[in-house]
Amino acid sequence: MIPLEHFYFISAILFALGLAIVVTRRNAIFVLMGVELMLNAANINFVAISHGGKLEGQLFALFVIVVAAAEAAVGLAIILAVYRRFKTINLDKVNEITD
Amino acid sequence: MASLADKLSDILNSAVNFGPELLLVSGILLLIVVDLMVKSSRWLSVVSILLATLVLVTDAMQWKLLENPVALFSEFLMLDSPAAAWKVVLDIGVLLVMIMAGRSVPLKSRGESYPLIFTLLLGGHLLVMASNLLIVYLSIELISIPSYVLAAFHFNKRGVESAVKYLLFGAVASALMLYGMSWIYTFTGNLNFIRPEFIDALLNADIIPLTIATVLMLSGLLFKIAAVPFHIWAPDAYTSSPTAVVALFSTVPKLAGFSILAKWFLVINLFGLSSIDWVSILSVIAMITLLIGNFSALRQSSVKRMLAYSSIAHTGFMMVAIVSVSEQASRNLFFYATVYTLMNIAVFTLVQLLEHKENITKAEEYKGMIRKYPFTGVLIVVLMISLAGLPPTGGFTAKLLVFTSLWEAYDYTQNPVLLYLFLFGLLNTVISLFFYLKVPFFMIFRERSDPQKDGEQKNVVWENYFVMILVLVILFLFFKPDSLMDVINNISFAF
Amino acid sequence: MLQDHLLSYLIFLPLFAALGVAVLPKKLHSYSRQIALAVSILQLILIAFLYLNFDAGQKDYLTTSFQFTERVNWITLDLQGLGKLSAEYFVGIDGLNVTLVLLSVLILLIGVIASWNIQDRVKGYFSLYLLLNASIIGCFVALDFLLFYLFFEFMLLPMYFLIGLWGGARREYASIKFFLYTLLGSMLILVVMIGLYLSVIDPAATAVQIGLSNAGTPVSMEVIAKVQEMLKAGAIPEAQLVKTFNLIYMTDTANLIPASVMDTDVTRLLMGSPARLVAFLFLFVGFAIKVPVVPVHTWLPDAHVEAPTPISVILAGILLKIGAYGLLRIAFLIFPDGAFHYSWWLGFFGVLSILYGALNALSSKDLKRLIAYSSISHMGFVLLGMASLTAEGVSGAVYQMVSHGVISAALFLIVGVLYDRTHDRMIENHSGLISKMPQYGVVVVIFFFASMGLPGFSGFIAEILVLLGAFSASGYPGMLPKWMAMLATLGLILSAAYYLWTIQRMFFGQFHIKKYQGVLNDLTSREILMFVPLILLALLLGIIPASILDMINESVNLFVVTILEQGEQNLQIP
Amino acid sequence: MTEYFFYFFGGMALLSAGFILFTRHILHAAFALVLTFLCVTALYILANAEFVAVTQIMIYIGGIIVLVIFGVMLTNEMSGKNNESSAVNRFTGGALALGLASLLCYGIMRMNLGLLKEASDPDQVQRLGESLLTDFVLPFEVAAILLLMALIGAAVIASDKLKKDQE
Repeated sequence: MIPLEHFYFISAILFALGLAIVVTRRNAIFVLMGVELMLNAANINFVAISHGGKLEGQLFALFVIVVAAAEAAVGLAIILAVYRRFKTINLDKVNEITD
Repeated sequence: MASLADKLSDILNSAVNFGPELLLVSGILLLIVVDLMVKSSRWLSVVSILLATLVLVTDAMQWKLLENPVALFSEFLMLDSPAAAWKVVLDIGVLLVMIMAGRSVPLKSRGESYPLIFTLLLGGHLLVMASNLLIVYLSIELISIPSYVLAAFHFNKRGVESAVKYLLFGAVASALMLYGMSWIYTFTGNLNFIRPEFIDALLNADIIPLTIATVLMLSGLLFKIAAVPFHIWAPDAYTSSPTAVVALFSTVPKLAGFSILAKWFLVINLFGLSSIDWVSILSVIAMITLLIGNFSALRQSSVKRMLAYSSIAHTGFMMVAIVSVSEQASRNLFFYATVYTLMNIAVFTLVQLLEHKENITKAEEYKGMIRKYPFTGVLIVVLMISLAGLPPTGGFTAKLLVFTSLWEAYDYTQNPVLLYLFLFGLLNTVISLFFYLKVPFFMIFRERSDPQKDGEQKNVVWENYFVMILVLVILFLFFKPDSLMDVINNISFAF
Repeated sequence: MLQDHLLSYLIFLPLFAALGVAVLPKKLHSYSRQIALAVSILQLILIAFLYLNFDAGQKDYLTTSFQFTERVNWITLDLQGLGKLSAEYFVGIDGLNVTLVLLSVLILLIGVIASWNIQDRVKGYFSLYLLLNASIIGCFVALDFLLFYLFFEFMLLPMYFLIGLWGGARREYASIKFFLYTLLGSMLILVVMIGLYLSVIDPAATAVQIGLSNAGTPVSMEVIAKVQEMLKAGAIPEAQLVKTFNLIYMTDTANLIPASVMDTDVTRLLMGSPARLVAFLFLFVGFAIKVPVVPVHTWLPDAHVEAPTPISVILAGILLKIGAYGLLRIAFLIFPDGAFHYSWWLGFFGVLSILYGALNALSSKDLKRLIAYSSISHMGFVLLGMASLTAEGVSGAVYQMVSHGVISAALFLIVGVLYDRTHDRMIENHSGLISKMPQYGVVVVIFFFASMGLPGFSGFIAEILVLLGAFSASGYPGMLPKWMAMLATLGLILSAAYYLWTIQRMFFGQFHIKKYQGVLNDLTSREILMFVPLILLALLLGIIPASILDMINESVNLFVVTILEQGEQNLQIP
Repeated sequence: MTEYFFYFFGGMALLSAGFILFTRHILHAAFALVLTFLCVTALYILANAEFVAVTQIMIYIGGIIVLVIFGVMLTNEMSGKNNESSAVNRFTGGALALGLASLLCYGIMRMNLGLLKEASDPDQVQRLGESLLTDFVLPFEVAAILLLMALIGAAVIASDKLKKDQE
C-alpha cells in the first residue's frame, strides 16, 4: 500500500512549485495558474487523509474545487478588464496607481 | 451516527436561529430582482437601507434573546454572544455605508453593487459565527469575491488595477491558508476547532509541522485584517475604489477577520500551553504593522491612501487587544471596533462628499475648504483627532482600554515584548498625528487659490447632519464609555 | 450655593461661551470680543469671591484640605476581571494651585484686551480662545488624573489653531512643533497614568463595593483604614476593587494594590530600573517638555516668536506653569521617592535651563526670542526650587510661577506693542525709542527691572526664596550641591546683563528705526489698561510677599514634609 | 501495481508543474496545467475518492482550464513576449520551490502519518450526497450563493464598456 506520506510529499512539492510560480511570474494568468496548483496541493492532502472513514476531507476538497471555479471566473473577468485597458497583463506594467 | 430524521430536524431547528442570515439571503435575491426590473437607483438604495436596518434589528433581537450558545447546522456555526454582538457591529457598518452610498455615483450606476455588498455582509456574519474550518474558508471567500469585484467599481484603469492586485494577492493568501488548514485537519481529524478534541490533538502534534501549518493559516487571516506583511493590497484598493466601498473595506471584512482571529488565536495559543510564543510573534507583527502603517501614511498625498495606511495602523492597535489574550481584552477590542467603525465611516463620508462636490482627492486640494464648508471642516477636525486617539473622543477611550488590557497582560506574564509594544504603540500615536492633522491643516491654514465667490456658501448637505450624529456618538463614548461598556459586559467571551 | 459650584462655573462659563460664539450668526460676529470680555470679567468676579473665601490654614494633605471641591461620579467602567475603573469629575483648590488659578484668570482677561484688535476671523479666534480658557482653568483645578489629562490634551488643539492661524510667518511650522512636542510628553504621561490607575484603588468606593459601607453615605475613616488593611492582606478579590484616577488617592501609598506595578513594597523592574522611578522619570520628561526644561525646550522659542501677542502672553504667563504644576501635583506627590532620588538631576536640569536660557537670551537678535529664552531661564528657577525639596525652595518655585506669569505676560505685551507699530522685532533695528515713546519706555524699564529680579519687584522675592532653598538644601547629604545655587546666582547676573544691554541698545541713544517711516504713537489707553494692573501686581507681590506666601505656606510645608518623609520611606533600590 | 501508477502520476504531476514554472510559452503552460490536473485526478482515484476525481475533471479541466485558455487567447499573449522570465528569475523560482518543498517535506516526515486507508467504499457517492444535503447543507448553500455572486460579479466586470473618459 502507498504510504500516506508520499501523497503529502507530492502535494508539498506541488504547493512549493505553485508558490514559486506566483512569486516569480509577472503575468497575471500565470499567477492564477500558480494559485490553482496550490489549491490542488491542499486538495490532495484533504483527499488522502481520511480519519476513520469520514468523508469530511473529500467534502472539503469538493468545496475547494467549487470556490476555485468561482475565483477563476471572477479572476479572469478582472484580468480581461485589465487587458482591455492596459493592453497587457504583465503585473509590472500595470501600475497606474503610482504614489 | 445520528439518523436522517435527526439531521433534518437539526437543520430545521438551526434555521430558526438563522433568521438574520436567511433574511439577508432573501434580501440579496430581492435586490437582484429589483435591479433587473427597476431602472431607477433610488429604489435600490431605499430597499438596501431597509434591508440593512431590518437585518440590524433582527440581529440585535437575536443578541438580546440569546441565552446560551447555540450550535447551528451540525456545529458548523456557533451562535454565542460575541458572535451575535459582532454581527450587530457589522450590520451597523453596512447600514452606515448604505446611507453613505447615497452619494456614490459608481455604486448607484451599477445596481449589482448592492447585492455584492450584502453578500460580503453575509460572509461576515458566517465568519464571526464560524466554528468550523470549512466555514472559515468559505466565508472568507464569500467576503473576498465580492470585494474583488467592488474594488473595480470605478471601471477605470486604476480600478481594475487595484482589483487585479487585490484578487491575486487574496487568492494566494487564501491558498496558503487552505494548505495550512489541510495540515491542521491532518493533525486533528476534525474541522470543528472549538471542540476539546481539536485542541488535544494539536497539543499532541509535532511542533515543527504544527508551526508551519499555523503560520500558513495565520497568513490568510492577517490578509483579511490587512496586517503586515499581508497589507500591501490595501493602499491600492483604497485609493482606487469608490469611497463608499473603501469605507466598507476598512470596516466590515476587517472586523470580521478580527473576530475570527481573536477566536483562532486562542486555539493556536493552545490556551497558553503552546510551546511557541505566539503572543510575542503577534506582538512583533503588531509593532511592524503600526510602524509601516504610520510611517507610510506620512508620505501620502492622496487622502484616501493616507486613510488606508491609517487603517493599517489601526489594525496594529487592534492586534494589541488580541495579544493581551484575556476576556477583558476581547471586550476592549469590541469597544475599539465599534468606535473605529463609526469614525472611519464618518470620515470617509466627508471625504466622499468633498470628492463629489469639489472633485478633490489630495490633501493639498483641501486648502481653504473651511471657508466654503465650515461645519464639515469642524467635523473633520474632530474625526481626525478621534482617529489619532486623543481626548475628548471615543478614539481615546478605545485606545486607553486596549492599552489597559495590554498593561494587565504584561503585568501578569512579565513578557517584555508586551512592554515594548505598549511603549511603541503610544509613541506611534505621536507620529500618527502628523498625517491626521494634514487634512485639517490644509483646510484651515491654507487659503484657496481661487477665492472666487467666497463667503461661506450655504452648502446644505445631508452628510453634515449624518456625520454630526456619528460625531456626537463618538464624543459621547468618551464622556460616558460606561454606556457601551455595560452592554459589552453582557457578552461572555469565555470559550 | 456659589461656593459649591464655583470652580465648575469657572470652567463651564467659557466652555459654553465658546460654543455660543461658534454659532453666532454672521452679522453678530464682531460681538464675539465683547462676549469673551464679559466671560473674563465674570470669571474675575468669581475668582475675587474665591480669594476672599479661601482658607489658607489647612491641616491634612491627603484627605480633606481641598476647598471649593466638587465631586461627581463621571465614568464607572466595569472591567469585570480587572475590577472597576472609576473616574470622577473632581475639582478642588489648595495652596498649590490657588495662586495659579488667580493668575490664569487675570492673564486671560489681559489676553482678551490684547486681542481686541484681531480683525481676521474674529469668531473663530474668540471661540478658540474661550476653549483655551476653559481647559486652562480645568487643568489647574482637576484632582482626577483623567480629568487633568483631558484638559491637558485638549488645550493643545486651540493652541495649535491659534498659533497656526493668527501667528507670524513660520506659524505653521511652529504650531506643529508645539503640538508634537507636547503630545510626545503627554504620551509619556499617559503611560504612567495607565500604570497608576491599575495600581491604585478608591478605598471608599471599594468599601461600598464589598459591602462595608452603604452607597450614598460618607465612608468613615475607620472603614477606609480597614479597606486598606484588607487590601494589603490581599483579602479583596480583584474583581471587587475599584480602581481610580483620583489624584488624592494616588498620593496615599496605602491605596496601592500589593504587587501591582506601582507598588512600593515590591521592587518591580521596568526596563532594568524600579518601576516607580521609571514612572517618575516619564512624568518628569512629560511635564518638563511643557515647562520647558533644557534640552526639551526647542519648541518654545519657535512657538513664542510665531504666536500672536495675546497667545504668547498666555503661553508664557500660564501654559508653562501647567508643566511645573503637573510636576508638583502629580510627579512629586505621587512619586515622592522619585523626587527624592532624582533631586540632584532635577536641580541640575534647573541650573542648566537657567544658564542656557540666559546665554541664549544674551545672543538673541530678536526681542521676542530674547524674552522667550529669558522665560526658559526663569522657569529654571522653578525647577531648581522644587528640586531643593525645602519649604523655602518650593515656596519660591510657586512664587516664581506667579511672578513670572505676571512679568513675562507683560514682556510679551511689550514686544506686541512695538511690533504693532514697526512690524519689526529686531533689536538692532531700533534705537532711542524712549525719545518718541516715553510712556512705553517707562513700562519697559519697569518690567525689565522686575524680570531681572530687582528688589521691590516680585521676581526678587521668588528668586531669593529659590536660592535660599537651594543653599539650605546643600546642607543635607545627597541633596543639591552648593555649586548649583552659585551657578543659579550667575544666571541672575546674566539676566541683568541682557536686559540692561537691550535697554541700552533699543531705548537710549540716537533715535533711529530701520524700515519704518510712519509716526510712532505712544501707548494707547487700551494698552495702558493692560499694563497698569500688571505693574501693580509686580510691585504688590514684590513689596508684600505675604499676600501669596500666606496662601500657600501651609500647603507647601505639608508638601515638603510629605515628600521628604515618604520619599525616604518608599525609596527602594535593588 | 497501484504503487507504480501512483509514482507515475505523481511524478508526471510534478514534472508538468515544474514545466509551468520554467516555460516561456503561456499556452504550453496552460496545457501543462491540464496535464497536472489530470495526474492529480489520478491521485484522487488512487486515494479512493472517485467522486472528487470526477468533479475535478468536470470543473477543473472542463471549466477552469477552458477559462484560462480563453483568457490566454483573449489577452493575445501567445508568444510569451510579455512574460519573459529571465534566468535569474527562474533560478530564484527554482530555489524558492526547492527550499519551501524541503521545509514542508521535513515537516511531513515528522508528522508520522502511516498508510493510506485500505479499500474503497462502495456507497461513497451516496454518503457524500447525503452529507451534502444534511450535515453539510450549510456549506452547500453558501457555495451556491458564492457561485451566484461570482457569476454576477464576473458579469458586471466583463460586461463593462470602456468609458470615453478613460485616462
